[in-house]
Amino acid sequence: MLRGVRDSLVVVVPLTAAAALLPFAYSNELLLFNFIVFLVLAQGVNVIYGFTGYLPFGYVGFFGTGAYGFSLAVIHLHLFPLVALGLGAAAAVLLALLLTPLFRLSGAYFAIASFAAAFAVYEVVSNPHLDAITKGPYGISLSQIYNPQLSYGVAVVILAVTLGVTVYLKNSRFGLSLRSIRDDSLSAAMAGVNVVRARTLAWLISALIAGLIGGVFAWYVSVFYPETVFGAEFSVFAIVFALFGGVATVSGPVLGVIFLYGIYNVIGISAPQYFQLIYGLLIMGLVLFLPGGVVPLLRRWGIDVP
Amino acid sequence: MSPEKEAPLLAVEALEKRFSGFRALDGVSFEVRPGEILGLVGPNGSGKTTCINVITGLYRPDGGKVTFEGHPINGLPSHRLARLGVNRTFQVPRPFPSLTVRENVAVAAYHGRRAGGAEIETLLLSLELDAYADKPAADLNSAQQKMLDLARALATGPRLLCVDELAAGLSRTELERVALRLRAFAGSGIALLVVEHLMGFIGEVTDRVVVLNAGKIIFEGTLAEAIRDRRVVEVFLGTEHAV
Amino acid sequence: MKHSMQVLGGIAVLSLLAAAAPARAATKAPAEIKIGTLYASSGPFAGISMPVYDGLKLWINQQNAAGGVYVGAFHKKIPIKLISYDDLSSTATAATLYNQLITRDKVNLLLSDSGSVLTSPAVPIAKEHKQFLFDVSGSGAAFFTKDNPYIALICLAETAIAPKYLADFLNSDGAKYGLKRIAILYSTNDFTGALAKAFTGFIKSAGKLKIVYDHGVPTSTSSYTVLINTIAATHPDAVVEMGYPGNDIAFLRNLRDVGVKFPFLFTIYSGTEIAELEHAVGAAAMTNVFSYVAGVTYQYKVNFGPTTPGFRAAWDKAYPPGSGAEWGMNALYGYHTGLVLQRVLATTKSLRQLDLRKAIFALSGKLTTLNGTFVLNSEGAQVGEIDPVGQLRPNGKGGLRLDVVYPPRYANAKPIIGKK
Amino acid sequence: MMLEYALLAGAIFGLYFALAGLGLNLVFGVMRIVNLAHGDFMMLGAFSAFWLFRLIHLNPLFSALFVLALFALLGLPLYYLLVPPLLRAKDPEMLSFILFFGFSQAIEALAAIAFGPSERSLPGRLLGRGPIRILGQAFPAAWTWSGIASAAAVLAVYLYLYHSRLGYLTRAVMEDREEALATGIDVHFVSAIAFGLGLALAGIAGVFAPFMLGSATPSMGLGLTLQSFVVIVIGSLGNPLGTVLGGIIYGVSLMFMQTYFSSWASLLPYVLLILILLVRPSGLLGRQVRRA
Repeated sequence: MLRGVRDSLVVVVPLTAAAALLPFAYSNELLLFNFIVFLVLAQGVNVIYGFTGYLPFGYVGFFGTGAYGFSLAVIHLHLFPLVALGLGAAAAVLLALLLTPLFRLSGAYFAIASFAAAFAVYEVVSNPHLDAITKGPYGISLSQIYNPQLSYGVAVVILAVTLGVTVYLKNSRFGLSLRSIRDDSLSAAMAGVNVVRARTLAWLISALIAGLIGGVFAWYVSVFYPETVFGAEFSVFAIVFALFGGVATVSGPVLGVIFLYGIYNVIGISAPQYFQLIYGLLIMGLVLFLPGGVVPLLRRWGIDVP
Repeated sequence: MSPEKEAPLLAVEALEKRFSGFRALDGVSFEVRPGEILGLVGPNGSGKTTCINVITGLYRPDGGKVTFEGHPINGLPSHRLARLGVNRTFQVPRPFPSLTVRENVAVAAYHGRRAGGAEIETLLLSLELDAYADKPAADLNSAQQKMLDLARALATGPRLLCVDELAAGLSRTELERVALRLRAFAGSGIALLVVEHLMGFIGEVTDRVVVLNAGKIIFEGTLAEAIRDRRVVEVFLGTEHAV
Repeated sequence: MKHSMQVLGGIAVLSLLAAAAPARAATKAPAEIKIGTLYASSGPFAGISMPVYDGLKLWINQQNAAGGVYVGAFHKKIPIKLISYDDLSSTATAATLYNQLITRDKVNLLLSDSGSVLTSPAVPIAKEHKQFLFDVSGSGAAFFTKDNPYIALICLAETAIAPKYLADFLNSDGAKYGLKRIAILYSTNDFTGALAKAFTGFIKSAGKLKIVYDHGVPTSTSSYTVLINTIAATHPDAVVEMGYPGNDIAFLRNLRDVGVKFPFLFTIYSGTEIAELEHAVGAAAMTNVFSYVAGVTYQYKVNFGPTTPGFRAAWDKAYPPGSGAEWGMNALYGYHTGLVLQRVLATTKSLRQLDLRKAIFALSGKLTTLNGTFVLNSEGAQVGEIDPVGQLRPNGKGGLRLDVVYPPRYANAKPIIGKK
Repeated sequence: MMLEYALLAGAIFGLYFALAGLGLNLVFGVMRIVNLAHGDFMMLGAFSAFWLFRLIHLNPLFSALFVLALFALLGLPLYYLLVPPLLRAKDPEMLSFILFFGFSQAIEALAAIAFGPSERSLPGRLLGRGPIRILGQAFPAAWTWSGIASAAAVLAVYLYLYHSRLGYLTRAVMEDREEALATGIDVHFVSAIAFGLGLALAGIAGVFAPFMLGSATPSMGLGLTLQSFVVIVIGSLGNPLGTVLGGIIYGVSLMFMQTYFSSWASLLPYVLLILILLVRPSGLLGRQVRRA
């Protein structure tokens, strides 16, 4: 548990403090907010991919479900945002429960099936026949509860909690059993690990994280369309950021987001016409030359990173 | 069969397992008592490993019954069996490659029958893995990985340990040490079910053998009796190195 | 409850306006007018975004070539500096970039990217920062609320009102031509879905036509053969298909290929993107099809800026073939946006955001450009620039021309309705 | 009437989707990697056809042959550049996902820069005028031709796999890469050919895309990849006939949805994919539970 305290001091505390204080120094708060969103999503991917080896290519499904769960709770039930946030997260967890049979699939099949599941949820939400419930393709407007300061603050709290979860997973027995499942589920079962339960738990935690930040995203942006919160780029970015830094670590996804999302924004502002091209090539280079991510590389160089 | 004084720890009755028509196990029955080492021998494909897989929950049997301490355990998932005290090693060792050697054993110690990890270090020391405790398991050689497999199984505190071809590929001296260890486990009250091709090893460690052929038991008794049995000799002739 | 909120919001707007009114006007003139906008070079919205951006750039280059844009508050021309970022059709990226334009670049005039989806993130951000949003073509009805004074829609009528003339035509004249049964097929995206919803509402409330088919299909739909067959089985007199250009192309092409004809057929883009659709499906398949008449195919009597042919000439000069810029309705939108900004800058009392609002609202009903007459309602939604209904006819040279058939004040031809 | 029409149209469309899925199937079957850029190669095929027509008035049927040769040649160096390093990694299946996503992004970006973002289409008359009547129903001529071309391509792949030496080796690699390696087959060469063939098939499917799908844009790739995946998952892996079956099942169900539940039609591929994966994943994986 000592390592847990150290990891918290090195990663969780400074990052949370930075997220909370930077708006006072830097005026593009939305950029900071998006950093928080991707930090949380990358850690959410880390929980499920890093610790169990299942790649959730449709991770955005939970994000979008959280956003819509939150919005519909506000619109139809007139709930306070913080309560609605709980409902959005609950909706994401419920979706995750529905999708647990996907764990019967392995490798790329799981990834593709989860991708398809996210698309399916999007198609349902944006169907014009459900206009009365979901506003169909016409989009959500939450101007009545718009509150950028408070929602930013809540996002910072979610970031802190998410980072705490990864620190816990990295240093706890539960995290150890998850990593054993990832390495060899059969051996893990023989070691007495309840594979199904541990994996499901990780999946639900991961969905909960995405659902929470999805809800806050909806609250913060307040006007959006189904394609806004179900955009495949959320999944893809979160996965690429997590992989770049190195999964099953605390700092890997953080480094990935800060470095890659930083570059993304720098390129986006300086050389937009080559934005997508550079990004695509960067992803390819990452897979070909640095498949394990940055953190294992640093560790090999003798730099001890959490 | 002579009546036993002690109640059996494991009883397998009329076990059946089919793979798309092929009968891998066809009415296999035997018993193992605490502290006993039972050898399971037979030519390739006779159903030895399948038998272990069914006992340890990897496969569901298609018929028959497995009882452990008088309670039926067939169909229970592996982790439940591990917590009851049924464990195994794998023919090809299956450590957790990205975990350190100590973590490999720790997982089992945390989740097995015994709570707490007090014995992890003792176990590593006794299986000569202590020097590698902080290395990832992927760095071990195959003999060391076998020992790690064994260490992981032992860390769960098993009462029945199925050992699947532990000896294959080990050197003469390693073999002797392993045999000594297995006897020591039995001495501490653990029942062992040993699948092995090396008859010398079998002869050294087992009290009794069950000979399988094509999913059926063709002989049960001591190894010395077995090699005098006509059917056993027929099955093995030319295919296996006899003693 | 909701109502009282609106009233409160209205009061808030009024008090804001009042506070802004005694403007300490002419401060020092800035060295440049910073116009900030986003565009999408790739992704699903690139097709509508890039022409708008090119049209806007053309206007800016013209202004700068003439020494800058005239700003009334300072009685002089000031060069324009365009600050633009690529959002790659991603709303999350667009959100940070809008924020960048407002908080870091501190642009004088903020323009949204094309279409409702990419405009949506700008609406709350602009409101939060009290920056007036010149909404180029984000016509989603949700954007325009009583409590938000910081938005006005420039280029096309708000979706709830856009299909008005089409519906009016069918409701008032339909019976005369024997049009009794109507089939509506739309693509389920925020734009055409909302248009169809509004249109169906108009038809239903008039109660003159019987709706025999009303279904949405995914915007990704590319083969309509089966759908056409299904629609034909309901024996409609009038068929209205509302989709993006790709949908219209596939629909018209499949219709021709299977040889089905409806007495009255309407699609959105056959009239507004004639050249592209004619290239794809051929003139024969588009003859007598009804469509919207946009500035790109109709010459409005302008009171400001060039007429459509004048603009076309300037466009072709600025963007010769091979330059990659696409002529069409969206190109005209970009240029029209520039013209509106030109009038706003010429008349505004200062560059303060609420003065900009006053200036653009003052234009309402008084400005007619090549895109029609600019009219805003009190919430900033565009309610002028409603596209008339036209019909495609052979132009005698193997191609097509678009005659205006409704409303009567624009009409230059009588509609030809086919036989069942 | 509506039912028969949906059936027939679905079958024609299905043949086209079989063609779209075939290349992806081949690559996945042989290399166990997911080519997420498959749809982008279809997009490139479509733009090739568009520009070949615009510049030299080449009929798409000839463009298809040209694209076939060009893409197959392009596939060889691309294979050696991308795939062997991938196969050496710890989890190639998963990493391929990400690698080819990056590739897909790069291709889309280059296409958008080169061709502009707008929709491009080819006049339908290039593949015959007016409706063609099949069993009393009228179908677009372009569909019929695209269907025939698809069927021909599928047949060619079948002949290649089952009646040529290289095809035999390809199937051996599909069956068991390790064993093929052990028996001395030049696995990389066989795989490179399969990769090139996969791209070529994507290219041909792309040539007909403007006719079957209405138009082409640089951003159309990912959606096509997903649809192709649905098709090969419904069918079975490594078997061209399975892909044809998958394509036809997909095409017919799509047309049924369009006829009876039109607005839900786009939900179909995803639901179909998940259901089929869940109902018979092991068969589709082509991997049996290992007998220990």
